Amino acid sequence: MADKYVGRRVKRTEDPRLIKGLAHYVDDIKLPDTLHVAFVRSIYAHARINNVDVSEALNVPGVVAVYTGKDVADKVGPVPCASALPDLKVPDHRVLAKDKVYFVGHPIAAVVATDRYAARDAVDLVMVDYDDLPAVVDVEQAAAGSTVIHESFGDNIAYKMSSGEGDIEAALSSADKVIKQRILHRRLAPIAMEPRGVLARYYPGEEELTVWSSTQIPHLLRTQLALMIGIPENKLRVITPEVGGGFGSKLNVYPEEALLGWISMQLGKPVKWIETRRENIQATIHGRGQVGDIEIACKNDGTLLGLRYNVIADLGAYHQLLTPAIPTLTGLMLSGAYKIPAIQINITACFTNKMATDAYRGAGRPEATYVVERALDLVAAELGVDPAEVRRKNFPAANEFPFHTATGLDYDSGDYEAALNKAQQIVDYKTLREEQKRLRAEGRLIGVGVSTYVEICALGPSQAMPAGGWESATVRIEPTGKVTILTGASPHGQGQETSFAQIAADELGVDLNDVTVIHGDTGVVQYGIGTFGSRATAVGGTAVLVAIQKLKAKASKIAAHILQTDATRLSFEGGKYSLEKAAASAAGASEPVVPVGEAPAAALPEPETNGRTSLTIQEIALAAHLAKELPPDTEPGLSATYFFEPKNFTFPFGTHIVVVEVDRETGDIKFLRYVAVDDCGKVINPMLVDGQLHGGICQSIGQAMYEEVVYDEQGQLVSGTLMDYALPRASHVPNFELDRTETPSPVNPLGIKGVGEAGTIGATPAIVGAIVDALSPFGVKHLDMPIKPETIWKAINTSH
Amino acid sequence: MKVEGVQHIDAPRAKVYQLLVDPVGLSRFIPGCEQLERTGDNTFAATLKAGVGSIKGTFKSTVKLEDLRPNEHFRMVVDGKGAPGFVKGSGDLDLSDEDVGTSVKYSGDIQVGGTIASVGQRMIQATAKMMAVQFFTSLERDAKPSGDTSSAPPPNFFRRALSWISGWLREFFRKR
Amino acid sequence: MKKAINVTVNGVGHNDEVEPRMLLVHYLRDVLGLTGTHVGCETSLCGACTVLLDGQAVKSCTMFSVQADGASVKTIEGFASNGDLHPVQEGFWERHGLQCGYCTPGMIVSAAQLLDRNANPSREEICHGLEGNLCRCTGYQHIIEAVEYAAKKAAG
Amino acid sequence: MIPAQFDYQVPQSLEEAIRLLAQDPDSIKVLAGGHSLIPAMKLRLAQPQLLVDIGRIKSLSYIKEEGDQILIGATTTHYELESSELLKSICPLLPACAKSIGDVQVRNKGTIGGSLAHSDPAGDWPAAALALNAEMVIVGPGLERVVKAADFFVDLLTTDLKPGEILREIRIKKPTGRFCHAYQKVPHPASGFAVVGVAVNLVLNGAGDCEAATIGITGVGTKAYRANGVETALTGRALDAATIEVAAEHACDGVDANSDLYASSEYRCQLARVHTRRAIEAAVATR
Repeated sequence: MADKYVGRRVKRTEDPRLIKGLAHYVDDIKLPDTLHVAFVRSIYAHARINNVDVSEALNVPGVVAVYTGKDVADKVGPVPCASALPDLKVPDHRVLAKDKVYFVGHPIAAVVATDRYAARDAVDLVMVDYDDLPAVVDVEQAAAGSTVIHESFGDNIAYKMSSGEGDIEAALSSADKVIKQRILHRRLAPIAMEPRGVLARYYPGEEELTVWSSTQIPHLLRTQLALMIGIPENKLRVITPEVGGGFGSKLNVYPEEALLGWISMQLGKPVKWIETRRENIQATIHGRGQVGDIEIACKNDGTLLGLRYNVIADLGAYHQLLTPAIPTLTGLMLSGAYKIPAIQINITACFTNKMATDAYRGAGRPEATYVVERALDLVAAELGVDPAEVRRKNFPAANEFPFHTATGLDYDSGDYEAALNKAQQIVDYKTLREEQKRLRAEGRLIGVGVSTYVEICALGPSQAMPAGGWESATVRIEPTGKVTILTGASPHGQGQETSFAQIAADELGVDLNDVTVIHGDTGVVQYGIGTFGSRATAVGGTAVLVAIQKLKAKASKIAAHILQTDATRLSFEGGKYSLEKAAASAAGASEPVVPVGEAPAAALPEPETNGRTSLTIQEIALAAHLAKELPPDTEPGLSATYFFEPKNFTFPFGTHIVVVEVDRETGDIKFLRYVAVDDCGKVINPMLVDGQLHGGICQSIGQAMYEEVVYDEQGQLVSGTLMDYALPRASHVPNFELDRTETPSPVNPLGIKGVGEAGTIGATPAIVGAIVDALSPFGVKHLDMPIKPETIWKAINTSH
Repeated sequence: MKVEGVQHIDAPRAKVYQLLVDPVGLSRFIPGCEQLERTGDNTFAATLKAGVGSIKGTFKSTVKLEDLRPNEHFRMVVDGKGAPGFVKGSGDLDLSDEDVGTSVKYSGDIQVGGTIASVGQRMIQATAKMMAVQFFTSLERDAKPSGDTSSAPPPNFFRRALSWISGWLREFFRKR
Repeated sequence: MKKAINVTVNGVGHNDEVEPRMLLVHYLRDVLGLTGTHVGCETSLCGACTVLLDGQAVKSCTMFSVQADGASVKTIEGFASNGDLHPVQEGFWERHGLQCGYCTPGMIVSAAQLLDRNANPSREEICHGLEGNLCRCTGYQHIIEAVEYAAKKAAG
Repeated sequence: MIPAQFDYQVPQSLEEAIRLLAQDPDSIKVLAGGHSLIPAMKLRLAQPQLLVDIGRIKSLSYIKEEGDQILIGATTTHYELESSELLKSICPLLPACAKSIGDVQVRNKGTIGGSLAHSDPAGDWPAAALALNAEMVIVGPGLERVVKAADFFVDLLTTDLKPGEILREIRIKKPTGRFCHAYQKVPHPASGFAVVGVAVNLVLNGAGDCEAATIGITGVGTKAYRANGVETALTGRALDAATIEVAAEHACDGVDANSDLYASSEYRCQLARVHTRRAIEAAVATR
């Protein structure tokens, strides 16, 4: 116990089960007599349903039932949307389509059978009679709206909203330069490697329903499912087993989750549905999906005066849980890492005949960062100055924090220039630029991209969140001395079983292996919010810390009572409470503490106290459970629960510098360097932080160069499998050179800022900036993502 | 998807037109057409076994001929549905005389939905092109004045080759 | 319609009657209960279902179980022996080569195959050898380091 | 993910396979490595009634030299071709092509015969088969015939194989004299299929000039093709940079190039020209 765990590269405690193939994801859970569900989904983007004929499907041996929209319309409540924006239009989103389908993949009927094979066979035999309608695919046409998707609304505009501070008109009119650019943020598919899946089991006698779901939010899901299905919330248990990635796509409440629960209640048997990858691309939320126009106003010396962003957001056909909120997050982060006195965002959010957009890693903030960083690059190009220098010029200084932005936020802490300096030093920026000049003269297309981002994390104060922004933890020391942590966060790859155990082991002075972190089971864990928005460690980890502090307050009282002293005279170190020296000699005791291991675990002996000068936390736990020597008015047991409500968001930041070379004949892009200096506040486990950054940057590479959900003009999703939707592979990513600065957040006692989304937020503008820089000899100022080789080839060949 | 082109047919215009609007002719030209029945004035029900290589699907289709101007123009509207998805299309075919034979100008729109749209995009355009070639090869074979069939591909080649996306392909050809 | 098959999986022989259309991955997961082998894409591209078939890495989703009749299959569950992790498993743990863990079994099997054929691979060779496996969490860097670790470890 | 039902037979010999296939050539499919067929079946784009698995006929898997020929059994896997020391020394184009196919798992199981018979417009083997003037040995009920690669690939996913026939062997004339090979490919970032693949086989005379050139290109059109224009422009010339560059300009002559989400037809042609040049340069560099 000499070394603290926090701050070290501690190997993950969750790994052994995962690397041995012994972990359980939803589809790995086998219950006897389980029925299997397969969905009939719309093959049209927009159509009227005249009839759904299930008779042939019911004849397939093994098929137990087929449910259509008509069957469930008044049985299962609508899919919820948690965003309460003023004047938001909310379509009635039923779990199965009844009269109309609104997007390709829209569920129409659920086939239930004794095995997956029969269910799948029967899907082909459900005859849906459609009259197809014109599809609204292009979001700008949706805004203009000749075809109205939800007829009762009269148009396709879900809401309009403007926000921002400062006089944007004055800024634009008084500026030396106003630069305009249209920017597209194309739709992306989150593609967690484990598709979604649900297993539901209803016990008719006990009237209890258990739903296993691959979700990021077990408790929020429980509440919503209870409302949808009409089962008392305390009769519903949601279990989140191992979850194979989420990236926001499982921060939601989906029709299938409610429907499976309801079907299990109808049939009295377990039912299971495992999403196929095609269903995943069609009917799990998409990310991004904005068309925006920026105007940035600056002085000739590069000082920024104002930024306006007019954006049309493509919401898809329905709201999912947070759909309408995502563009508003874009608005919040439009100040980036800069002092911009006037900012305005004008959002027009529209329905289209596509799957809903919602939170995908970064959720609205990558769009903002991308917009601001592209704008800074455009300013630099216009003024003929180095992009790093334009950024430096507009940073708030380290002593200006908390820094108030014109978007209404107060950035907690930061030293943006320090991160920029460090990154520049690592790449040897000056030499790099000289080298670029030299190689350019030889005809080689080298580009350097710089992004100095700031993001908003640790979501968040409840005032700013649709369903609570706090997080909960219970810490319990069992009679045998083992430490149990119940967290309301729901990690699915981030490694909080380890990082929370690190926090607890240090605070309690116990061995890491004596700590078990339990999550994702509403039957076991107190209500929690979940894992998203880079919040689990900053908010949930703080809850763990404070719960431990609460627990220790009680433990010290018990210790003082047993040691017949006053709690203020005890010190806690190395896992034990000891009388301070003076007090100890006064008590005349000199016996060393009995090591914990020597106490026979099975016998639960009474603690020896006579003449003792110290007690381990485990001995106190035992005493607390035996309850024979407790101070007056003390509850037995040793556990504490804390719900941590943060006062503010946190604002991690950093600098990414990317060097690429472009092949002028083919447009191929080769990474030469990838350097990232990120500041996520205090670091619990550097290895996990690096992993989060690598993954985020990799997804950014996907967004910048490969990924796009493509609907054709009729609303068919034509990038419908991983044959066409390209995820980065090992050979597509460079060697990442990571470093850090560490500016603690004042928002939580651990000083943590969060890092889950940083890579996805900081990287895209740097990559695009590098590519555009490489093409600057051809007069290229901006390219929209994904920048495929052909995009580059065309850019080179149209500029001549 | 837009499909357009001009095809030269080595036969007189009247004959080409007659073949194109005749159900017997159509059923021979449309790749994979197994059955074509008249259901009304210029309206037909067809079963198309469409596919390429091992990739096959059966489409129940309706075919409508509209805007008929003998020997000059007609429009074909096709709507086919099957397990792999649907194919819809409409196209205009304009015939004009050439020094020798007839020029058929076609221009239409094809819409594909369902599995073939979500997984087949890599080959959809190529399949469309292939189907077009097959359609006109068959038309030319039938339209040629002589009975020279030596250059015609064997029938099972067509069966095999024309299938999958032929649904929509056919449709747009018909449209023209 | 069902066919009798005999497959040795992780050293244990199994005789079963299966429908021809049952994919090997479903046989392993649903019949034998070896759920460490995962399904991630349905188009034979993600590699989560990778197992060794007679010593060669294959995608168990792109094979019918009837095709494995008479063969010897090794799944992720067969990699640790007597509680000792395979060097590749150890590398993944030491170097944080996994996050959500879903692609990990397939990734480990492919990496083991890679080192089997090339004991001392370069970064480029590692990337080439892992071309059939997608990971959405790690950005691959720690996976590459895990394979390097395993190579070093195996070399002693 | 779940194919439609089918029956499955394992013939012990090629003759038995042909007999099985003859029952109903239209609804019976031959299964070898399965890496073209099974993905289509999982999506239910292919729904054969019966699969005849020739993957267990041991006599169909081999790589051998016989006289002036290299004989390759149809069920030889890509990996066996990739790792063949014999081929690396006598016909390096084959291992080079094999190495670029799909990924390790696909190469371990997929077969050259299956790939050629499927004739995917973006498959790699057709380009190499064309460049090497391979001959396809085809067996059907009571007959065996040999078809040249140039006649074998008929159209999109369509070969000269008739229903009821099976590709048994690929024969390649052993390269002799001074020759050089290269395979250059642009893989699709998602599927790994060739957006463009160029297989180059050059025969040089004593002076190092091009005596003969055969070049196969895949990924561009509805089927792989011989780049005749390039071959003509190289033949009889010194292989200097200017000659190669001019020759490569003919890579797409007469070809109606494909267009998809990843690459337009114009860009595909550009890639074909550039990579034809680079493949020729790479081949020349090996000599």
